[in-house]
Amino acid sequence: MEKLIRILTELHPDVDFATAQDLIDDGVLDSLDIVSLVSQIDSEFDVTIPAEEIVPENFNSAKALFDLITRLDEE
Amino acid sequence: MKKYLRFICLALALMCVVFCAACGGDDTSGDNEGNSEFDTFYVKFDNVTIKLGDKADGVIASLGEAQSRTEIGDCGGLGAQVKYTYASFDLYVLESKTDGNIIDQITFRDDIITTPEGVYIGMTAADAKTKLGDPTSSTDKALLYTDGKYTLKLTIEGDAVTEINYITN
Amino acid sequence: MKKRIIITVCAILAVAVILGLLQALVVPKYTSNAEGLLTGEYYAEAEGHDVIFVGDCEVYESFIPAVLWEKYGISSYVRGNAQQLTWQSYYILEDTFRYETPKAVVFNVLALKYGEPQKEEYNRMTVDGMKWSPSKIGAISSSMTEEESFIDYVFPLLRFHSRITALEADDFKYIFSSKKVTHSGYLMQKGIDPMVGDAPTDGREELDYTLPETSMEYLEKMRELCAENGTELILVKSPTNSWAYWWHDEWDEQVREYAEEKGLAYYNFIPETEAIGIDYSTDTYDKGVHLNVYGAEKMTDYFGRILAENHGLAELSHSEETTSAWQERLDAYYKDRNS
Amino acid sequence: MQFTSYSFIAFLAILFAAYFLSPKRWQWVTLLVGSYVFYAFAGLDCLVFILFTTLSSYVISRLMESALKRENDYVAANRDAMSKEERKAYRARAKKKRFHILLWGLVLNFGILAVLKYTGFAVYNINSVVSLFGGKGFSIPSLLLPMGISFYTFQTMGYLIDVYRAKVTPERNIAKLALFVSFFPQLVQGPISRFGDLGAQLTAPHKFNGKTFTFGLQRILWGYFKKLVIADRVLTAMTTMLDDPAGYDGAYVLLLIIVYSIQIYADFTGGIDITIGIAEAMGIKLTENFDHPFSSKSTKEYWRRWHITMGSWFRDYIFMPISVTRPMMKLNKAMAGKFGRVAASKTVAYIASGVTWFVTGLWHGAAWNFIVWGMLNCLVIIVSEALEPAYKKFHDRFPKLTASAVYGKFMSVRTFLLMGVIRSLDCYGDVGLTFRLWGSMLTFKGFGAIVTGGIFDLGLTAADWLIVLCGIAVVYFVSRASARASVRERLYDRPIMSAALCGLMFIAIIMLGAYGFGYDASGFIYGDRF
Repeated sequence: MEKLIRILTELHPDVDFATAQDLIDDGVLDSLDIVSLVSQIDSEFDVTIPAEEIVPENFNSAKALFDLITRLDEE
Repeated sequence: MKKYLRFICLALALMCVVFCAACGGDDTSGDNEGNSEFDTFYVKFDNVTIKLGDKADGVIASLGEAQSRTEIGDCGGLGAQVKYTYASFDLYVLESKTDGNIIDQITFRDDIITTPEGVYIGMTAADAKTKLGDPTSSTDKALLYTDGKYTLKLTIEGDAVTEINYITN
Repeated sequence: MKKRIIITVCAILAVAVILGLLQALVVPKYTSNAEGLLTGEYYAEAEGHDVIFVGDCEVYESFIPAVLWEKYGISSYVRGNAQQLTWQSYYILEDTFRYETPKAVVFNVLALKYGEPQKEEYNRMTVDGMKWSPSKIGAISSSMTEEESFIDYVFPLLRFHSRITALEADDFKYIFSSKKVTHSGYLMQKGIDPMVGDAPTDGREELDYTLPETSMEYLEKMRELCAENGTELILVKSPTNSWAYWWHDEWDEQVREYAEEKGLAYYNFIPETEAIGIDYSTDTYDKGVHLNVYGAEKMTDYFGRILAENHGLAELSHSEETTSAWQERLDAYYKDRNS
Repeated sequence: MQFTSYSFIAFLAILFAAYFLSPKRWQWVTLLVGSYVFYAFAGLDCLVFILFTTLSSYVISRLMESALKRENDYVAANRDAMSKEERKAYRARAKKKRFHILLWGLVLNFGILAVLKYTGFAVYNINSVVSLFGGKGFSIPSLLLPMGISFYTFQTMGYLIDVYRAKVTPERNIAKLALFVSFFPQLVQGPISRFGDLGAQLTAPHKFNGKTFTFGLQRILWGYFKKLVIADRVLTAMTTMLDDPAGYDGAYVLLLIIVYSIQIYADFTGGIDITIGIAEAMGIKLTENFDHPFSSKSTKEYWRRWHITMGSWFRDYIFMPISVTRPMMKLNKAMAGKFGRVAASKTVAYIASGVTWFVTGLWHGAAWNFIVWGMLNCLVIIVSEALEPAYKKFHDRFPKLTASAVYGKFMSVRTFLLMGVIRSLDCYGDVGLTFRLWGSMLTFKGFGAIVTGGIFDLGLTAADWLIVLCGIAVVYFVSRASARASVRERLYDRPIMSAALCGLMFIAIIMLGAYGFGYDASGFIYGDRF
């Protein structure tokens, strides 16, 4: 989880990702950030997030993103 | 790569089918009524180009002084037909407030003026046809070359061209 | 909820009234070119005529009903328009028969040369004045050019709305009435503008000298309409002397053939210009294209004798109020002529 | 049948009556018949293509559905017999098979669009290349372009991809799917709807509701006001300037950019208002396509407010999928080693957005100026993204200034002009010419001429300009008001005021609209290019 937070803060240093709840809806993360996030997750966690999973619910908070990564890993 | 091959040839096949359906569907090239490839409806005189349907003001200015100018108003005051008489030809212009002054008709008066293809009054009908190609339609007294909007009319008496007119249909 | 419906209905009515007012305001009043008012003026005296004239500008500039009444006691009306096309003549005639049945109808044949509508403005000037009837609907649908649509005739506001930014004083003055411009359909022209130079020997070259099918078809429909009503159709070609409206011999020939075939009288007055006494140095207001009032009086006098002698229109009896109505029209005519 | 034609108004009235009079169960059928009648007006031979798209999408969606069912049944049946890896491998294989089926649908439908819309463009380019080597090019075939093909093809392909992603259960009744594909208001210029949002609404019964019907009519009226009073009236000045770009260069280019921005805003948002109004009158909610675009402070924000449905379509179906494809991931891993994770991921994002913008430009029209338009937009977004840290430093040094309203206004005007400049590629058509004109614009040549009356001989009189300016003022005032709260909602509480305003609006359209004889029935800018 910390690794994920570290990746996120690298993208947007001024945002406290631990508590933030609606990164997408508030426009903190836009499509360019999401794409860079997905490619970093792929290289760091070796999990490819398919396009259909790129929806606001999964990216609105760090925790939701982390659950997505673990879910995709087990499936 | 192999499995994508199927898609590529399918796409090509599809393209040909759609291509014909679309082409057949709507022939927008709009070919004119006549089959003659004649399409020059203008005259060059003293290197001034006089073309049917063009604005008249510039042409009249560059043609210089006309022998006479008579203007006949349309009834209802919506416009006027103006006839400019020059040495070798008459020029008819339609004047209207809404569409401006448009060249409407050119009537040859002597054999000095010729069509761009070199047809002049007095030439034999046969020579005229060799220069202009087959007419769109013809009667015993006239040869007509038309593109649906404008017409070159050669009046024939005996086998000589006696009158030449560029007319707006 | 009911309140809301009432409000909506009132609003719709208010908008309709306002638009009706705006329509009356923006519709052209034709005070500068009177040709737009000719059709509408007929309905004020739509009864008691022996002869009805229909046709284009030549007919309402060559024949004077007042003179026809004064000299030959023939009551007539000229239902002419600027560039009235043959099918428009037919529908205006059909419209006339809904009000009265004249003994004779005179049609000026120049319009036969036009096979399709020429200008939208002419259509509007001819047809807008008609009262709403099957004849008006027929006139509109047969005259419309492609860019026009039927609804523009039903609601002229849709056609003339852009005049809102170009209104003149007359638009307000004649918002509900319209200026009277003719004497029983005759548009008086008192100007004298003699023909210049020697008389033209030929008109413009035409593409094709056969008269268009559509106009001949509607001429035939006019003949049938007159036959049904027991009215005699007389064809005339008014005198004119300009290369622009030249009456080519081929056309004259075709109309003569048609008249003989159908047993109609056809008078081409161009060759008889001297006999009528028309002199193009005094009797025209536009260099020989149309007659002015002096030319028209000679023409009407000449044609009146033909009507009386050849067409049994002599010593006609008229009702008391027709005669008194004509007395007023004669006074008005001479007052205007000599002023 | 243009939105601004009398026949469309009659068609609309009949359709509304038929829609609300038909029994609840058959309402969607009336809508389907109405849509196909509307479509037939654009030419019967176009029907072939929309029917083909509907049929192919139906077959393919059902095939994918049954493939997915087989996959889930199989996994459920042998859940315990298979290990995690085996299950994962099986799912991957099954997904690939489903992807193949999807690919059939995409190739078939995008194939038609490509052939009909881009063959001419492709042949033109081949010719120019061939003529470089002295060869004689091919004759460019004149192909029939069915109305709305770009819009209904993209909308239907979106549906197919949603079915593939199992985000949407496919429609079993082909007629209902046909309605989704051919729902007439959005055929001319969108919005591009998602099956998830629109599918159910179309076939659900809608009882006549006075409020929504009035709201719908008000929105239609508002659309016509913008379209007829502003967009079509200003069009005359635009065509004068566009007919002779050499004559109207220098400051005239700036004038054209501003006029075109106003014209396209009024024309496009007007058209969308009519479309959404029609749907709303029938109780159907379409996705909004605009959200006060000229108030956006950056290009990125602008593209979240202008033609929203197109932007989200390209983002969900092109941008995202591209960025997760294997080659992209491999590229990302390769670069991560050398340039560090952030730089690598950023390049992946930039490449993906470059491709997406290229396709967006091409979709707008089969010509180079549209492609250049797309790439320029992409360039501006990427540059402003890359300069993000620099902006942040600037903001930190002048916090008071950057927070002030004036600076906000400045940014909006800057974005408005920047977008206007790039958008002028649409109307000048030729890329080289446009760049030259942009250059001459900077010289401000002829500015004096415009101000001292030059503006009045562009085909518009002072009265016309006044009407346009008043129109813009009304639009500005209403859009500011609607930013706070729905104008129609507040008006609904004051029926007299609402009726008066609507009446006034109707009279303004009838009197001041640029329509009817003398004005050529100009279709919607987007409508022309399907």
